[in-house]
Amino acid sequence: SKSDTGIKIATEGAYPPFNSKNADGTISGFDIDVQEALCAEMKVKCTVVAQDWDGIIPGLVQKKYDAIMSGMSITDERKATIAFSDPYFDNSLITVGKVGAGKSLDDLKKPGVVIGAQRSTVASKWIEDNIGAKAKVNLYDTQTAAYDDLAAGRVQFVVADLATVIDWMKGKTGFELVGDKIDLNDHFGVGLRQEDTELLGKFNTALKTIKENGTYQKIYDKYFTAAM
Amino acid sequence: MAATKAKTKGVEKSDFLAVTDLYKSYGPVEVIKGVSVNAKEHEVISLIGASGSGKSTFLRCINLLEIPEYGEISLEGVKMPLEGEGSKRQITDQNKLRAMRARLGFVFQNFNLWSHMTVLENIIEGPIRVLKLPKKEAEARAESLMERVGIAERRNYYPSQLSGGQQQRVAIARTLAMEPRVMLFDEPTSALDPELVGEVLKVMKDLAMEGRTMLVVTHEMGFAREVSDRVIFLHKGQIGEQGTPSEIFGKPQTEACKKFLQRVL
Amino acid sequence: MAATKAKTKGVEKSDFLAVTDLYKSYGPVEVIKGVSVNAKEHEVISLIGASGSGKSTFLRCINLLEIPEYGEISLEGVKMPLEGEGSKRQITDQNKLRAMRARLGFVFQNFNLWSHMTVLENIIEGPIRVLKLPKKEAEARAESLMERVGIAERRNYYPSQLSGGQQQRVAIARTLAMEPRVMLFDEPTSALDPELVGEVLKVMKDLAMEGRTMLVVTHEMGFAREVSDRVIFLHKGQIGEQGTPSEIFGKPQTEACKKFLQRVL
Amino acid sequence: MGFDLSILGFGAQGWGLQILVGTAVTVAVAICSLLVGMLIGAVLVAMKLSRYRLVRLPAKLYTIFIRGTPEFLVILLVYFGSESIINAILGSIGLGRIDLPKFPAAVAGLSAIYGAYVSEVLRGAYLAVPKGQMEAAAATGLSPFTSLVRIRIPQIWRYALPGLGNLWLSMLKDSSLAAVIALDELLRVSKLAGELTQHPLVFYSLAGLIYLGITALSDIGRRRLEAKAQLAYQTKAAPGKVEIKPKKTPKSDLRATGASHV
Amino acid sequence: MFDLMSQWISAPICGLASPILPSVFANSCVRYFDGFWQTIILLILSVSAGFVLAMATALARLSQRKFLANVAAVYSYVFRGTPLLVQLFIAYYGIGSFGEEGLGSLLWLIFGNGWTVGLIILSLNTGAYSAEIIRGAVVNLPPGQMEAAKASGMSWLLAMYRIILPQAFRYCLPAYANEVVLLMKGSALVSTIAVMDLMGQTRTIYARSYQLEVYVNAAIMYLVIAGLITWLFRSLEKRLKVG
Ligand SMILES: Nc1ncnc2c1ncn2[C@@H]1O[C@H](COP(=O)(O)OP(=O)(O)OP(=O)(O)O)[C@@H](O)[C@H]1O
Ligand SMILES: Nc1ncnc2c1ncn2[C@@H]1O[C@H](COP(=O)(O)OP(=O)(O)OP(=O)(O)O)[C@@H](O)[C@H]1O
Ligand SMILES: [Mg+2]
Ligand SMILES: [Mg+2]
Repeated sequence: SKSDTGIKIATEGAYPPFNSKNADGTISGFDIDVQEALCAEMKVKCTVVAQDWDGIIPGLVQKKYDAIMSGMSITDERKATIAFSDPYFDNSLITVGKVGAGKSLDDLKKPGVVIGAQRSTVASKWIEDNIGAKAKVNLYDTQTAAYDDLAAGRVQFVVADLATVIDWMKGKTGFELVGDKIDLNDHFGVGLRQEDTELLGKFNTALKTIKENGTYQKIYDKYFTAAM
Repeated sequence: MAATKAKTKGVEKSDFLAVTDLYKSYGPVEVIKGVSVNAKEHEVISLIGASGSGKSTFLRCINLLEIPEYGEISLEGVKMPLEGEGSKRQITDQNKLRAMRARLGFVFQNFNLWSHMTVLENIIEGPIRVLKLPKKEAEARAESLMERVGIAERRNYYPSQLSGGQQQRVAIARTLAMEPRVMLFDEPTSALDPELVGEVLKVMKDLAMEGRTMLVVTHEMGFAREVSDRVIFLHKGQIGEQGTPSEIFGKPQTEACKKFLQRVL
Repeated sequence: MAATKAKTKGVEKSDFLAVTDLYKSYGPVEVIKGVSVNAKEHEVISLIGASGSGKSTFLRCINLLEIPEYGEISLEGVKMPLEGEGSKRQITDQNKLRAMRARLGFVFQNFNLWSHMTVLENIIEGPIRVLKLPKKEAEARAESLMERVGIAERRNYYPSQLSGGQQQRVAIARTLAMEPRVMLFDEPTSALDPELVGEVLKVMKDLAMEGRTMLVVTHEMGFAREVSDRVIFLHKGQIGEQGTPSEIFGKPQTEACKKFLQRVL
Repeated sequence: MGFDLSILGFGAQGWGLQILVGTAVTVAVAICSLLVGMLIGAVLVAMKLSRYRLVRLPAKLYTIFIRGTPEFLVILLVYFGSESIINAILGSIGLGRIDLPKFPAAVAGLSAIYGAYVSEVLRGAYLAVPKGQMEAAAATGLSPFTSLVRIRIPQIWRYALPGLGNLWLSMLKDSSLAAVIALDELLRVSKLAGELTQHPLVFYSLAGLIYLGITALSDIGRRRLEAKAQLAYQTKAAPGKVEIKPKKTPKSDLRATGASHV
Repeated sequence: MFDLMSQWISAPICGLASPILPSVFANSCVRYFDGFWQTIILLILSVSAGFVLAMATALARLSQRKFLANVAAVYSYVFRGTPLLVQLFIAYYGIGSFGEEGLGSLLWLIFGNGWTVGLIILSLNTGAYSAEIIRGAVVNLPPGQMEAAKASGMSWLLAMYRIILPQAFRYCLPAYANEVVLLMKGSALVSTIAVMDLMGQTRTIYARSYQLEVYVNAAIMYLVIAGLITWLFRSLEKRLKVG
């Protein structure tokens, strides 16, 4: 029945290159392009709504919108509340720091180090689980704010999704990647309400189609292949 | 006045306003202890007495601004709607109470003009809202009353823009606009500067002359002597003495009254 | 008093406190219009006059609580630090002003005790903060003063816990604690209930007897007559008449003064 | 740090239009919250003035709660909580779910806060109306309801206006909290613009100036209104000739009687 | 140092209390308490600094020196006329974006982390509001108090310090108590500049469980602080009451 009225898809709009707001008020990015391809495939009218990260899952549950496409990792914690489509992006974490701040992930545990991350992301959880109480962690409402503080020098490292780090480092000097990719077997999926199984099926079918017909690859290349 | 006379037919003159054996206390303090006053139609009664003797309280009980614990009040033979006794006493019929209050004009010491309304609006408010007069008619009535108390050219002023004497005259006009059967005055001049007292007393004298039934609490002994048919001296919540002005002012009987008069005259 | 006498050596007696040709207006209204008063040491001068004649203003000009537009004030030959004329007049030297104020004790009509301090604290505040006395010494001085004005057993009370008469006595003690050369009193008893006036007057009389130089604005004609060496009658911002008490109260020369005395005596 | 002025313009790269729209949203949120807040406040004050303890108590507790809880937290609570509650109620009586968009959510949060403060202002004003005014009404025979409508309420306005004016000023500032629930009001637009153009200071300062401007304008408006409400109470002047002179109110009351300064 | 202290206090409290606490609270007890202490410390420091600032500003506003008075008036107007959130953002993300190179290492001590920025802005904010409260009280004192001080030879500043301000402070204590509660509530906003105060911790806890109860618990803790402040000021008022 959703297909008649169209569906609303939430995104944060502060997470380049996946989604970010433009001066004209629109939102663009990888998530948006994939979403457009999916909706075209499903033949439904989709509207993008901006939603802050903190409230993005509660908003879905409360039916403020019908899906989330916002660079959201598929995690067990989240699966307790919502359902996910098949992955549409394979993610890994990476640490970025000021040149000379550190060589390996062990340097994150040095006393006096402050690490930045976005509140309630896979990255923030990873820091908590792996660096533990040894480090001081600054949590931000948006990923951009975390990068801004890295640039300003309030934090020495930021742990974030690889793709956003690459995007952010474009054209910047003075920052380098620290240590290896942190592969958490992490994948982005479309977040959906658990009861909306019909919609879930549609998303999965559409996803399969655009991966097979090359549409997905085109979008992927546009955002990532050149950069990485 | 013919119409009003007709209305009161069948009511004994002495029963026009009858207050019988009134008691009122605040907490443990008995303020009124059994006061009865019967006012005849057209009678002007002055209530005098020391400060704290209960004059205001008595007057406020008459139109139930305060509820007396015991005693009855009736106007033209109709009883004020009270029920029960002592602290349990209650008003039974709000509509009836309002109708009766409308016929018991009350003029306050502090005027209590409605400060957000002009003179004219103050005067027409009651007639329109309570007597349900059409606005036109209420205004015509107000005009003639304002003329009469001498505040016509101030019709569009707000109370704060008037002198105390003018305010009190407006308050009298406001009360008169309800065409009350009895007028109750509670020290209508005591909040006024001395030079303004005269103008209000003049209006009250005129009212007395034209045969209004009036109950006046006053400190103006000159007024009480000149205008009243009867003077009642309240003493510690009871009637200390009463009589014609010449009786009371000429040869007071009780010690208390003598002392009081000595002090105020 | 030997020490103070030595200090004033070389100063003519008549120059002890000299106010010369003082003018003061509020906006367009001239309140003081050329008043000169020279007080000798140990002289007690009473300033009398109708309400609004400018007595308070004159007194307040002396220690520059108000800045007079014209005229000079000097104490023991030292001029108050003023510069310029008319509305441009300014205080030149704040430190000098403070030092001089400390020697011109001022007792206010409304006492103006500092309400967050006890009696004792009120009295020692000036000596400690202005005269830089050690606390011990200031307290000793305060003790003897409290004894003298009869409020010793109230030393730890707050002003709000004292009667008006007591408050004024504390105010006098507070001023005395600065060991001023001249005491200026502005109607020190007029804010008191009649039954409390006496106690303050008594203290003032004692001060006069012991040879304090005093300038007293007062409505207490009895005090003025009994205690002053000289009485000055201010009339519409000018000196209407002056002389010994017996001259002024016995045979006033001007119409204005006669009328004034008739009214107040 | 130089920057290209065009980011403040109205072109494709300029955030001018967004900022303007954000400002409009800010003002709209504040106005709607004030109106709804007045309604809530009216209900609360009616409860607080009730004869019955059981009616007074909830209103009192509510006010205590609002007074002691950060506005920020209340807005989040309302944002995340109200819909679940509303929908739980709707669900239990067999009705469908409703969808509470951000704008009404922000208004609901802010007016929930301001309702409590408004009720305090109104209560003070209600009690400030002199007793004699109502006695005169009773003595004239006006019914309690008529007295309330004709005598009490018109006068409450006069006493309440200064307090309400102050509340309005804090409300304007508090509307910035809607940014935390991602409503695109002035502050959030400035934040996004600042992050994306990498000139945060420019945009935050601009936002600050705009808030200051709105506050200053409202302050003037508030004084005008107050002067007008005082019209009937100026002494001894000819009617019609009464000047609308802003009464000198100390500047110190930019702050509300109790509302926040977020 | 502070972190250590909070761990020493909160860990045992939480350990002992967890069996009787509701589960959502018990699971995040340490986080809540860490935030709670942060908020309390932030509040104590900013109230102290803000009070000194307010006194100075009120004095400047009242002084005869036009320049001082104007500077104080502008400061007070700007901080009362803009939202606290904007002030925090300007300082943290705005000024902070210049980095250590742009601001110099001395300023960076302040702008280098959210906690100090929060402290400074909260102090400046409450300073501006409290200054107005104090000024209002001073203006309403009887003029005789100042005159008596002048007449005994005190300088303006000394009279202010010894006579006027102590009285004004007593006079405005209830309004000031109100202001401190407002500041306490305002302090929740420092969570937006990466400070882990009570609100910051709460939001982090919420981000994991999405249970509304998380916020309700925080509201209760804030209410407790508000009650504490009110109680403290009431007793202060009683102690200072004269006569
Ligand atoms: N609402 C009240 N609560 C308690 N006591 C009251 C109240 N109203 C009046 N009284 C007391 O009742 C007594 C009589 O008061 P009342 O006002 O009737 O006296 P009064 O004769 O009108 O005096 P006055 O000439 O001063 O107006 C006084 O002792 C007064 O203190
Ligand atoms: N601050 C002021 N501004 C304007 N006019 C003033 C001021 N102070 C005093 N006046 C006016 O100056 C005149 C003299 O006042 P002053 O107080 O000196 O009289 P006074 O002789 O002390 O009278 P009183 O016996 O009533 O105390 C009065 O007309 C008064 O209205
Ligand atoms: Mg009376
Ligand atoms: Mg005087």
